[in-house]
Amino acid sequence: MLALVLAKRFRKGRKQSAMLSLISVISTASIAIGIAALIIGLSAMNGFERELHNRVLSVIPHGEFFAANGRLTNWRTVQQQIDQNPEIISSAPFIRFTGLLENGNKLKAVQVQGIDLEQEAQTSRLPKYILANRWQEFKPNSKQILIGIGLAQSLAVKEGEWITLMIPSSDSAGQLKQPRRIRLQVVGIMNFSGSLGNELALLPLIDAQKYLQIGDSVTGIQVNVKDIYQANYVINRIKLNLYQPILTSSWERSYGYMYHDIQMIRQIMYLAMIIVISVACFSIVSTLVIAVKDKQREIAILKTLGANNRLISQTFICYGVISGLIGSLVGVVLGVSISSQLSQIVKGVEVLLGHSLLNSHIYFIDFLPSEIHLSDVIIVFFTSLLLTLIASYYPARRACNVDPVKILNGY
Amino acid sequence: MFHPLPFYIGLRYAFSRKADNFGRFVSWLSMIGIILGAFGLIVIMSVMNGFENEMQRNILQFIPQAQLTTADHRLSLTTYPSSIVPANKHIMHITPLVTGDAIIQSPNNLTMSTMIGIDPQEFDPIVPYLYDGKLSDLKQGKYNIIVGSKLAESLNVSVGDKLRLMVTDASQITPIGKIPSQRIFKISGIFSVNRDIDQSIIYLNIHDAARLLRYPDNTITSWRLMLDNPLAIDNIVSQSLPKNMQFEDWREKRGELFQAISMEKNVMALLISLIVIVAAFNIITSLSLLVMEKQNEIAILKTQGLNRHRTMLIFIIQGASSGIIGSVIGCLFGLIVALYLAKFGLSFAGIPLPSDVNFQQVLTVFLALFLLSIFATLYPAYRAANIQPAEALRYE
Amino acid sequence: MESQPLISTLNLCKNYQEGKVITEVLKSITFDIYPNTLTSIIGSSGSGKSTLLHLLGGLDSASSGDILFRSHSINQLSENEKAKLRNKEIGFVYQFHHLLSDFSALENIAMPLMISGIPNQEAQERALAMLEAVNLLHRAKHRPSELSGGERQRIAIGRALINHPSIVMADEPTGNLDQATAESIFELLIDLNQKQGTAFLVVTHDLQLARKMQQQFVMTSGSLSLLKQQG
Amino acid sequence: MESQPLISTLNLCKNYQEGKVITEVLKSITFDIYPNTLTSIIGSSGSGKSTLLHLLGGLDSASSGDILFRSHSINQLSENEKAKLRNKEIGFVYQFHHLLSDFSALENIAMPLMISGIPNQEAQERALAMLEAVNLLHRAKHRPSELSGGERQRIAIGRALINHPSIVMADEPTGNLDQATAESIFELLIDLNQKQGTAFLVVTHDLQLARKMQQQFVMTSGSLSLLKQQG
Amino acid sequence: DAKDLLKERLAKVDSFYAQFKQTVTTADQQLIQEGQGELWVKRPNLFNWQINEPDETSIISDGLDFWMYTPAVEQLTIMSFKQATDNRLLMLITDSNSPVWQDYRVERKQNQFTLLPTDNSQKSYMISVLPTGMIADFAIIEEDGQKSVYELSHQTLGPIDNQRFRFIAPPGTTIDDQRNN
Repeated sequence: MLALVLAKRFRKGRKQSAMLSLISVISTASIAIGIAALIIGLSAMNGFERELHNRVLSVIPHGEFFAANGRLTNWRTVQQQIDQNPEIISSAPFIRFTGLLENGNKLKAVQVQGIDLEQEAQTSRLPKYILANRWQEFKPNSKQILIGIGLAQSLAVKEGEWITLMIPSSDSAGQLKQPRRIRLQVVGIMNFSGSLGNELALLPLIDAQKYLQIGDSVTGIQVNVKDIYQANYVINRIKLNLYQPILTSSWERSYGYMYHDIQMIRQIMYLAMIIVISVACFSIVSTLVIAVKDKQREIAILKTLGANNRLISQTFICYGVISGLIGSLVGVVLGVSISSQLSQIVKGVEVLLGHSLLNSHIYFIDFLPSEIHLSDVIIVFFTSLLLTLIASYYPARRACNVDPVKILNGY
Repeated sequence: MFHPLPFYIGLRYAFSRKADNFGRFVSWLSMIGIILGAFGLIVIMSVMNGFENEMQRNILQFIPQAQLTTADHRLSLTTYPSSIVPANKHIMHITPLVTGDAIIQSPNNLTMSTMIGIDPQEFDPIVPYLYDGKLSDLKQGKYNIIVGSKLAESLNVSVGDKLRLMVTDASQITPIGKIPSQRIFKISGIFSVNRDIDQSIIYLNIHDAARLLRYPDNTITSWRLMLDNPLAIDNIVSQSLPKNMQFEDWREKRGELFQAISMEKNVMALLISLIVIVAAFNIITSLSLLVMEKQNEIAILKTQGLNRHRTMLIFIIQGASSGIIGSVIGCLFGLIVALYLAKFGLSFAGIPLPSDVNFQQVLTVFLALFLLSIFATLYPAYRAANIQPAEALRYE
Repeated sequence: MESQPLISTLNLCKNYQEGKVITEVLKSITFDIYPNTLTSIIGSSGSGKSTLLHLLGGLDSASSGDILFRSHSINQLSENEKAKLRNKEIGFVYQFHHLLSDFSALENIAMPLMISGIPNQEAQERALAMLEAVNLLHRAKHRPSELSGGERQRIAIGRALINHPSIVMADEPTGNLDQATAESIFELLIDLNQKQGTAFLVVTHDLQLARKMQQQFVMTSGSLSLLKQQG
Repeated sequence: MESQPLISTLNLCKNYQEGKVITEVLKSITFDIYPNTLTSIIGSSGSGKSTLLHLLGGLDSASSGDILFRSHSINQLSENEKAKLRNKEIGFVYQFHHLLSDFSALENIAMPLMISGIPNQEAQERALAMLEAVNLLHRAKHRPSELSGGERQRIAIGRALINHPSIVMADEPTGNLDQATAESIFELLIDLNQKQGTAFLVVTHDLQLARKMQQQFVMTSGSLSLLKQQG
Repeated sequence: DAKDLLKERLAKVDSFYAQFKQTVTTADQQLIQEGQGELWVKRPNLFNWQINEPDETSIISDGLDFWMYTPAVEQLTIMSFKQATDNRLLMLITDSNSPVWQDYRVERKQNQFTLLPTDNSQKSYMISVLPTGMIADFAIIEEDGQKSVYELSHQTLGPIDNQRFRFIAPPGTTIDDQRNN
């Protein structure tokens, strides 16, 4: 296509004024920056969403049913009713109470959970996060406890050591009884590398029932649903047709804010970067206008040779689109390569700064995840090309009304 | 030798109507970029300040901000009177404090919190947040206690109920095992600030606390310093102290949270500054375009004896004008929105956005943008100064 | 000579409006050019001869009067039709060579063919043939900056003729050349006129060159008068 | 005439390098111009007369040879000193008016004064006086685009003379003008030469204009020769 | 064997009084607590500990419950003996036929007897009893190696009035009854 040949030859012509070559480098660079930043930002957000899914939603239950007074006695019938609903993938009884873990003079208040071992193994990915896969040794009636790595660090306790669990004596008469103290062995340590799991302590369900002396009752039933983003809706619907009054909660209430934060940041990032890219694409305009002025004589000559306006405007649109293309390609390559190594790069930065950027006590993960979605890359790439096309339209029109007469006899 | 001529010519070029509309559009665009960048930076910074200050008001105000104590956290009032505290204009109050972690047990629940042993006559920030009982109820020997509403809720107790406080740090090894120092306390009041504070601290009489912690007589944990700006803790903590004394500050327990906020602030600022940088690039390209178009007029001026230095000045002024105006409008607009947020507040996607304008920050943003717009004009202005008149005029 | 003129003008006028002052550049010019004839127009610079040339080539539009190309008026032609006319029927040669500095000699000559949509392969072959015609085959790959003044002018002429135009407009073709090279350029024009039958309209202030043409006109401040009409 | 020449050149040469081709524009030119005299150089376009003018004005640097202004060589002058020389001593008038399109006629004339640091107030007054001298007082506020060719050339001349330069270099001052306006411009030059004693060096291809000058030279392809020396 | 000899010696003394000096060290011999006070023991299950150092506390038990009075905080805490964190040693000393004896095997070195738990998850004890049945000293060793040693002195044998093993709290003392009734 002649226009393309002309555009390519004009772009790399040696005679270009120094200013033109620098300006075209600047405008290509600014497009590249905009695109690379957007791709990196979006992949980081995708990474956070994936981690939120893997680290949080696949470990904590999507929803819970529990009795008002905190003790569900006929939980087996309730579990059956719940299982009838097709949306529910799995359900398991659980016990939750606040206890104190004591090791020497170190003390930590903690959320202790009693879990049903077989059920847990199928549904959640919990076992994956237990160091030195000690999951098989975790069995009831053997005074065992699993604790998060955050807890282990603050209590300075290592795997295999014994700690004391202090449990409130459950006394209905409102008497302040002496708290019960139980010696337990730390059979395994869980590392979710995030604030969520690291403060967790797990006991086998039967042990928890025994320590709390609550017989066969449990705190409630945990469930996982097919579509986690419909969890709230599904659970409330089940609650309606359960026979007895029962309270419910879903992950959205406790951790939903994280999901919304990610979406909000993604929106802000999109907006900021679209501005950057459009400003960058319009710097193409000034490059092109200078190029048109620089190549005035060539245009006049082509006109004398019978080139019509369509050819000339096509040539300069190609000229603009080529620089846009180069800018976008460089941006995409830069963005993709950095995003794929994002976690390592950030770790390097953390070493330099001396402290971790994402503190595991506050953020639900302590590293910067990244996941490149091809759709993001394609959308960004073609938006910038479109913007460059628009940006090239005006200079191309200006190129057409170059008046050969004025230029040619000027010599 | 500052001569208004460069301004006279530079500003005429910047705002002349005649220049072809697209050159105007492109320099408008860079101005818009700078405006958006400035606006974004200021609003984001103020909102982040707002979060930080809100955190400060909600948390740091209540927990001991800075304590002056010895290595083993015991001060005898006779040897270390309050005069030992180095004078500093940022210290609002100095009060005696007995503090320590304690296990709180109610009839059917158990939790942990930090005891704040105070002398009821002294000042304490919790007073306006007490909605049941009074600070003066904490008389010595009464063993009364004031707890947060969320704590009371989780232990499901209320005023008048009894709680057992156990301090494992002060346990005693007896022939029948290690027994933590413990005592029954009666709830005499409830305060409500927020979820965090309501569960982190409990108030009791300083002497009762000392007894529970088995302190010798006339001994406190530390002198508690209440500061006007706890965030600027460094200038307090860095003061010199007598040899065996030391400072304890809030960063030990709560530092991570503030560190996270400042990290988020930096990331946001970096993101927005990208807009500014690209806008500055745009200034370079649009000014180069103008220099290209004004080539002949520069040549003519040179034939009239305009030297390189002032030609360059003309184009610096011309190029920077859009950047500077952009920064002025952007900063102003950002300031107005930030101040509006500070006064009326606004919630974005359900999250209330506090905002606190730090004028020093606004000034730095403005100066940075100001210098950036000037810096961006240097190359094209240099090119303008170097135009060979003979070359330019020959074509015409 | 064939009966029907190639180009004829009917009291053609052209004036430039600058502020309130109107300068008349061409004053009602009427003349004919017959196919494969050699015509010359002599006039000092600024007498309007280049303007006339641009009007005939459709590069500029006349203030009044008409131009007929093979008895079709070109004023009503659309921009694209004028461009096609320039591409197929008219060749231009200027005092300054006006070659495309980014392209090699061969590519410069082939450009009009490529513009008219002829595939590269065929365009290259015909361009090589033309290069031989102007005996510059050995300079095919060179860029204009590496050629001498004379060589560049030859390439320009080759380019003008490549599409077998019916007429070539030459504006001071030998203006920048020394006597000898000017002479050889003239030889080339005569030779190509005979071989391809292309008419030439040469505008110059070089009296010697003008006198060699069959039909000679003179242009003095905007009006044209016949000097010599040969056969 | 005073004894000491205003400007004199000693075998001045200038050549341009384009690719491998070197074109010699000026070939060792030596001539003198005396204060408040009228000198003209005739030559066809491209004969190097504009290049000579730019060299004399210090706008370009010669390849070899020297230029003396009041017997001081201007080659050694720093860029700033050359600029000051142009501002105080030399005025330029071009064929194309070269007025600043963003400024009014008055401001265009006052520009050289402002450049030399004269406060606005005084500059405006002197500019108004000059506008009257070129009888265009009624056009003070107008922009160049609203003026006719002749008016613009008058403003250009006014601008060139405002700083009482000792010499004005005019390159084809009447090139774009019709006969009548050209005549009136010439009247103006003569008048200003008598009133202010400014020397004029006019470079033109217009024989009539050239013949009216006291000292006439002719430039043919880079070399200068004296045509007429009037008392 | 050593266990019977120990039981037999302990059974010789029906009741006695002694003063004690307590030193508690961690596994790496760091001193963490020093104390002293007096104790009265009357078989089969009465004892009264009067701790003066480090904090004045008196502990009286009838084998079923025990009363702990801490004057510093003017509180009397009542707990059931079974719930005490570590009640085995006193049971062994005060009651020869308590079932706890089965959980221990005894080694003897002259007058020093070491009681080691059979399922090694519990504490171990050391006690030196003279042939006359008088206890010279005894020690409790935790799993983490923490060792609290009680050296007795001024032992006087002889009957002790039961009144010694009853506690009357001074007026205004807060009662904290933690027994599971």
